[in-house]
Amino acid sequence: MTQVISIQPVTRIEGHARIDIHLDDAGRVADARLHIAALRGFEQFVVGRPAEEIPRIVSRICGICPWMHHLAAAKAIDNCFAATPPPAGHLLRELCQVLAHVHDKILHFFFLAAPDFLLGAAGDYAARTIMGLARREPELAAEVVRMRQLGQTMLERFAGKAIHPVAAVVGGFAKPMSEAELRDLQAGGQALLDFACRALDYAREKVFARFEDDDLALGTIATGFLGTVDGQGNLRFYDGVLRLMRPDGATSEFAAADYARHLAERVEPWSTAKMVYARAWNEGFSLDPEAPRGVYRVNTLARLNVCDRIATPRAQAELEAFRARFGRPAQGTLLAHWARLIELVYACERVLELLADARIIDPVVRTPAEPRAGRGVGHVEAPRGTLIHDYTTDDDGCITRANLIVGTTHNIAPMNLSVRRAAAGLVAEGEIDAELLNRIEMAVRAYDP
Amino acid sequence: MSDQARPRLSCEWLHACAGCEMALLNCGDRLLGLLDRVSIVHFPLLMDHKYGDRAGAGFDLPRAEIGLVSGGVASREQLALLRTMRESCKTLVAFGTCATHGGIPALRNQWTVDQTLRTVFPEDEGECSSAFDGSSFLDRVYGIDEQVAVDLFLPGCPPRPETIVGVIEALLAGEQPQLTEKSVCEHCPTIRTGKGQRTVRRFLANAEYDPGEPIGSMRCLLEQGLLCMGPVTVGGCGGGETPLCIRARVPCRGCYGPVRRNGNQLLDMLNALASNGIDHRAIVDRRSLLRFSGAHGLLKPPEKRR
Amino acid sequence: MNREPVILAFCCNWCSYAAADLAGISRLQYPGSIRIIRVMCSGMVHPEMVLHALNKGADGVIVVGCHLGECHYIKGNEMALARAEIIADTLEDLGIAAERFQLTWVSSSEPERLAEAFRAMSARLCALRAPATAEAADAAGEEA
Amino acid sequence: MPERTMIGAVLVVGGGISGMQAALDLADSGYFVYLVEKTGAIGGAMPQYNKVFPTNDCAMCIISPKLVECGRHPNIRIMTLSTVIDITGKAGNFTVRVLEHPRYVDPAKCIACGQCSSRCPRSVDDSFNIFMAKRKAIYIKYPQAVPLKYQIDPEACIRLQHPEKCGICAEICPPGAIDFTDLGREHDLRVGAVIMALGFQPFDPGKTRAWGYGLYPNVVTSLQFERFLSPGGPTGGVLARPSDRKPVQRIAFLQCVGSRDRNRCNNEYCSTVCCMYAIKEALTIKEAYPEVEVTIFYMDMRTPGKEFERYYERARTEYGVRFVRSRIHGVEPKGNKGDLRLHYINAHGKQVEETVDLVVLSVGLETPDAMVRLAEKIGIHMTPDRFASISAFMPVHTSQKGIFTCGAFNGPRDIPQSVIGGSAAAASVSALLNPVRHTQTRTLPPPPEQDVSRQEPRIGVFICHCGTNIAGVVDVEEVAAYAATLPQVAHVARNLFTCSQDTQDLMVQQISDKGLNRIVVAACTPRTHEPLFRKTLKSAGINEYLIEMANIRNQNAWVHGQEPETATAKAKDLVRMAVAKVRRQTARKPLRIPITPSVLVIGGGVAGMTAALNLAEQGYRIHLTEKTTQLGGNALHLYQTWNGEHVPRFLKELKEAVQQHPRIEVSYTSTVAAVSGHVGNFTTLIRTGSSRKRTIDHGAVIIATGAKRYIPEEFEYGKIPKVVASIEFDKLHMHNETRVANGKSFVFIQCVGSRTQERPYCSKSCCTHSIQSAIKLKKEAPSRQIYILYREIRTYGQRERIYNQAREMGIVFINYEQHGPPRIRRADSGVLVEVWDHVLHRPLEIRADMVILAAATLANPEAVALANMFKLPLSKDGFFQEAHAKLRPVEFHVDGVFVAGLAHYPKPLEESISQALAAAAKAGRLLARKEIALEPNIALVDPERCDDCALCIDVCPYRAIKLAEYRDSEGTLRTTVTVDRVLCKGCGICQGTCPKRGIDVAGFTTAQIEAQIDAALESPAPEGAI
Repeated sequence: MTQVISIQPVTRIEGHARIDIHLDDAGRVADARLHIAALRGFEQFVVGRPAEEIPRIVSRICGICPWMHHLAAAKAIDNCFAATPPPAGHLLRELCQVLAHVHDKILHFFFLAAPDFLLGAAGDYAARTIMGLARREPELAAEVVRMRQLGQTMLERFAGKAIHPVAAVVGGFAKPMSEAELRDLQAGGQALLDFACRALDYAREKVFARFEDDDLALGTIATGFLGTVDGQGNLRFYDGVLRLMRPDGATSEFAAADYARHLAERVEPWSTAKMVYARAWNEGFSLDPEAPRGVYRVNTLARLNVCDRIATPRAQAELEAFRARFGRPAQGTLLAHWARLIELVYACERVLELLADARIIDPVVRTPAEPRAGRGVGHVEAPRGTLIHDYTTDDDGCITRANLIVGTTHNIAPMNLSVRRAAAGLVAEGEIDAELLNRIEMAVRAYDP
Repeated sequence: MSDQARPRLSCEWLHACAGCEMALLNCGDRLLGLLDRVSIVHFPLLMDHKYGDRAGAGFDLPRAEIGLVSGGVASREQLALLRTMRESCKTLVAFGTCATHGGIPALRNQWTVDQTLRTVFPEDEGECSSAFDGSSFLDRVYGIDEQVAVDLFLPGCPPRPETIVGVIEALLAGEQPQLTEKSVCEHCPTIRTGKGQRTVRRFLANAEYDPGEPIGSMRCLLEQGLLCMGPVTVGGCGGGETPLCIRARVPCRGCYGPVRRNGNQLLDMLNALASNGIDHRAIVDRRSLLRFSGAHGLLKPPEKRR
Repeated sequence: MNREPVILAFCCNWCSYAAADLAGISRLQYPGSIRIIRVMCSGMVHPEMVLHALNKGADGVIVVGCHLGECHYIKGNEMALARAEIIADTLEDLGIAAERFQLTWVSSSEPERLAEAFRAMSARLCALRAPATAEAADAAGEEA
Repeated sequence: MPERTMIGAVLVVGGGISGMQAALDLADSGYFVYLVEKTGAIGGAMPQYNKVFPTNDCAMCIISPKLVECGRHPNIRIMTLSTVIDITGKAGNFTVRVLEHPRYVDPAKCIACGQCSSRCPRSVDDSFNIFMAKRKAIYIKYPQAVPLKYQIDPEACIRLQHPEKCGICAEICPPGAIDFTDLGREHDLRVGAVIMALGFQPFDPGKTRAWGYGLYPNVVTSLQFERFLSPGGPTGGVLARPSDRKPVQRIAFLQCVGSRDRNRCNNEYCSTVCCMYAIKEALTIKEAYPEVEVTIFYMDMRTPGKEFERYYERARTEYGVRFVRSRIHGVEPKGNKGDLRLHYINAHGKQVEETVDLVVLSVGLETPDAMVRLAEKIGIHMTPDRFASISAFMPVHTSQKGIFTCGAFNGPRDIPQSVIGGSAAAASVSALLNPVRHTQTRTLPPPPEQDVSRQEPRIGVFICHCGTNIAGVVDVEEVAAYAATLPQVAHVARNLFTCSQDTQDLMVQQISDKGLNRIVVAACTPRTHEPLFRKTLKSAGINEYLIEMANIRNQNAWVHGQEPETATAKAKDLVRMAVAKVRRQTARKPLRIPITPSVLVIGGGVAGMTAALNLAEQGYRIHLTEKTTQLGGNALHLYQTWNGEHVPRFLKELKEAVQQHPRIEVSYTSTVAAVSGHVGNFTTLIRTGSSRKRTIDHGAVIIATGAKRYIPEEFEYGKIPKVVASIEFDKLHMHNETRVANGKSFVFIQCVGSRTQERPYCSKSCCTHSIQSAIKLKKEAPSRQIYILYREIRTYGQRERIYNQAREMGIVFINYEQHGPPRIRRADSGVLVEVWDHVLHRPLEIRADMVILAAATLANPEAVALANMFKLPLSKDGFFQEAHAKLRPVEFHVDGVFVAGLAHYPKPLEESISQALAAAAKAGRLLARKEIALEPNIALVDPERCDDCALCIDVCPYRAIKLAEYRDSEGTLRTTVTVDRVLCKGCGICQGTCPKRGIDVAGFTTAQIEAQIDAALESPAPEGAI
């Protein structure tokens, strides 16, 4: 008979998850699984709602990245109603999105992940927290907290709500940006960029420089990747084409609207969450740790792997350094943290870039829309990966069908592999302690589910 | 002050989205100050305190003076977790609108669990078959006060960061936190005349206002014919300033729940419209007026006529 | 339990309450489980009161005002009429049989009309039996 | 008369409803009143009645508040057991000698505990119950008597007859109020005017043996029958044969007993009220005992009053009361079981015999000899019918200046006419004594009000038996016991009649004794009685709004009479609900605002002009609007009154008086365009001519917009020139136009357009009018053939005299009720009228030179617009609907608005004039108050909850809710919802709208309504079979 060891809840991640480690009689890892069990039912209860209300409803899928769902939905509904937002509408939406990325990345790296590296994976769990960090490095903690707050406040001051936003509307944006707001945001954006660079330097020195091989090996697997790029292959968060990269680096591109031809969803009998795999590879789907099939990853590392370059100087420089050391694609699971901070720099640079675009203060921010029957797919790159919203409306412009693929859904398959891999690598003769279990969780945290 | 000496704070999330927790983290310096005065003993988002090894069967949670619970109750596991929180916490705070009124997830209450499962995991897609067995879910999404005694209701989706810290600080000081009982309109600066449009239109085009002018010069959105839930929604989102959605020039959708805690946003709003001769039948999808307060039996699957 | 359905009647001071008085003077008979609550105008009755009554176990609620155009307060009964629609809508949403609520007009000189409305509603509710709502019961059942 | 010698006090002789009304109007208008009543208590005849027509109200219940009002009014001194011996002096300054007979009970001491009566050994027949019950020698007239003081009947009292005997009462009387040595005393009262409301007595059929009254026990008078039906009567409201107490199967009402009769008595006149009260009594029986056969034998069914015809219809069609047109000349016993036999001639001329168990004699009204003597003594002329002789133009003025009359003393009339007369007399007095208004009156400062806001509620519950009205069905003891168990109930009491004077005093006592600060009265309906109890609370020194009534009579005992248990259970619920509500009742202060001392009179007809002139003489500014270019209205078409007075002359004088009066402004071709404001402060927009507009501020308004005449569509009217309407005929007649002059044969057709399906009412004056014209024609040329084709001849009251005169002159009356209306054909030289002769029982063809149609009087179509502007109800027939058909005949539920004349209902000139004076009395009474207290039951904003969402603003029908701007502490401009206390009418539409209970109508707050709901649903529903 096999013994099952559970880690519940998986902590310092967004959401509820459980890890079950199955040991055989010899105490070897027979299997390890990540369970994410929550029936939210958004696909159900958006049905019948007026489509223009959807962006304000689906934001509640995630309180950490509500902007991503807000925008993906807004874009999808634009398409349902065939409403084309004016330039300022798009610029304002993207501005909000990249600002949202900023707070998210700070949160994830410093609040959730960093304690493992800076305070040590071992030792008293109570100390291995942002609070512990605050006691160890008060100034750093204080700055981290303030900068995160700054990003959020900038959003709130301009767009009303930072958490569960309301400002993106079908056809564009609810309000234009005033000169005063522009100046205010530019100042804040600069401060954020400065911090982002400092943060990356700090992490490179205090964390990444200390990555040992076993760190890099933790939960590392060989998979494909999915992300968004523009026509020139530049990294994009707000729009662009989806680029799917095979484990060997070969890539193919497709429009988000065609996602169903390239990706497929399925549910494993033992699992309560959908999984997505690359239908385009025509190899089916398998979680066999030795020979996984159809498995790809999304999220920071994936994006940096699939993009050819980043269109902002600082981030581009960091990307080059990163590639020089880890190659492309880089498979190390924990490298996601590094990639995350590079994206943080990109996000801050992009904020300033957008604010520098004269069109952003154009008072025309919204194209009035007419309800109609239609289908619309909207996608954005969320901190947690590629986010796809797919809606169908009836003649009254009310939702008849919805399909949502969130970042974490893409990653559930690879996360299971990583957990299995990590557990197998760490557990010997059933000897299990808190540090070991935490290390297994670290493999999950890297994905920022 | 040593961790042991500090009052203990325990945070748990149920059928939630982490937005409330984000709001807490958005408190900046006041958060730092708070962290010096309490000792957090349980907080899945931020620290590695586990439930204990008997997965699902039972939970062992540390005792705490203050417990924050966000999210409604939708599964048996969440229910058990909630009860354990209740037992282990001296003062239990319903944290956010999901906890107080079910929040957006309670929209699910318009359907049965089976209907929802069938939609989310369609049978027709051959490869899709859920490992869910419906029995692990409650028949509907409940506000936590429907299941355990709640000491304080802190609504909001999410609650305003300053308010959250304020409430915790007040509780630490042994005071009764002061939360507004007035509606969103209380601090809405828009111009109201008491005479408005005779119908409500969908929000497909922006409200009328002069972007150059301050919000105080904009006509009340309801009077502009936009369905604004302000009058029937408890205020606080703007913290004494302009309500947040109004800042974005969009109508309130009621995310703080009813202005009277056991009120009915749908009924009150329709009544307000009907009384003012506004054609309430013009509202598409009436029941989404309860989109934030569908717990407490207000949203139900459509009844078969007797 | 074999009992007459409990009906709360909101009667406006000027027409229906006067009619109820006249019903007495004329010795008209109607079911003894009617409880009249005097209001100044049918337009004074907040829909919430109707719901409250049904939630508290009333089998039915009837709001009685002056005939349209005869409101002592010009348009109070039109208000009541507009609200009656939304009350019906809401009852449906709450899964409460629409028959449990009724709005009707009675002038101060129509006691028979009032008594008949009472009798008719009582009979209608007998057909329904079960109390209007069992919210508390639901929740309790869930806990058990 | 020089003003300094005028006296601002008035003597009212007669404490019946008419005298009471006069006294109340005068006392409130600034005059001190001596109300002299010959019996031991005021109330007159009304307290003896069971119900009143056509409203079927319980008589005691509607009169009780007036009794109490008189009893407690600081400016009314009631002098009972008193009679006027002599009146000297002249208008403005009379000296009246009043003899007060001994009561032998000191009113100051008597607490009406009733022990004396219970112990008194001597029983005598009770005149209040018309000798069908006993009372003691020491007694009160009736349970609700005012003043409620015992009196000794000297003829019956053993002690007073035999000084050494008995005297138990004196021994046991707790306060020692009995005084056998009491002597009558005389008072000399100095007053400026006198009102004679001497009333009537029922005809005593015992004078003749014709109907077997006094011979056969089962022959009773209608008044006795009232007592039988009355819950407080000898049988407790149960109908049984006097002879054997067996249930009654068949009842016969004989009409016109002591009326329209010159053989058995000398009462030529019609007593006016008998037809209606007979129908009322018949209805009452049918409601209680549907199986009983009721037949009314009548000569003409005289139901000319407002809503009377419908009442008659209902009795006939809905209740199956049988009406037989035939005069019964005798009643004989049948067998020895007490059954009675009647003979009569039916519609087909056949002799018919019928057997019944009970005969009710509908006895008429007559003036008591003593009153006639008094009238003669003080020089009031009387008519041959022994009623005060009055001019139709001055219907309350006697031949003696300064002495006025009203009520049945002016001729037989019903309650509304008596009430109107009382007010009319008051108006005339007010006009006469205006210079000395407020000189004799005193205003009692209300007792200081204690603040109960911070007191724990201590609720007193007073449960009324209402005689047997409630206690007969509801187990009041059980209810009382239950009430005592309710939280915060500190005191529970039961009363036979909670509204009676003594109970009021008792309540005041107990409120202070038990320290009560909230009151629940479980009795009848707040709509009629709450004002009374508020006054009581006031005089007890607690705020008048801390009361709630539980309606356990109208809405419980009376509607669940068949189910005592259910009614008792429901009574408990109603009391519990009231307690729950009163607990949340808060003290309120009426808003006092000055009254604009002027009146708008709409309509320049006789009613309008009369009211205007009287009010002007009362010292108020009047604005009179007339739609046409001249004053006069419908009276312009009238030639003479029923007793032959010349209308055009009177009209001319009236118009001049109005036009010349300095305080009256007349605007012609004017109509009301818009109205705003409220009692005491109306603002009305008048449109004059086509264009010009002006606004008028006034404290009250009198609506006298008159009526229209019906333009016949039947009887070839308009096709045959010789067929004319009566109004047109009068004109032709006046100018002796050839058609009239040469006419040899005239046919009058009655009820043209009246009493039809579409207009089921009687136009009231047509019968009299046609008969007058007929008489005039006949007088001019006795050879003329004159026919009057009618359905009923309704020459009510003393008009009967001209009916008799006409018949004696040979005018032919043909009743077409049975065989349908006559048919009209054009003939070579005239008109052929075909009708069925009801006497000869064959068709009859009359060749007429002229046919005169008595066309109906129609409501003025313009009334609708006016009614909407002032928010007044209209009757089904389009006439203005007064507040209460009996006791508030010129008022509306809307304060400050009054109605008079044809706008109210068709009526002859003198009734229009009386009603106009009555309306003037009410307006004057209102303006005399100088300031008005507005109901404080208005919407109040709760700043704790209201957040200015403004949803309540647009819903307010009175624009009373506004957004006011203010600067808050930080100086930023904010808005807040405010309610205009004057504009708000307390409808609560805002309350029904507010999503957060931010606005509530005081006295009906959401919290209170919620409390009532909760209380109502607290207990399981009463068990009851389905």
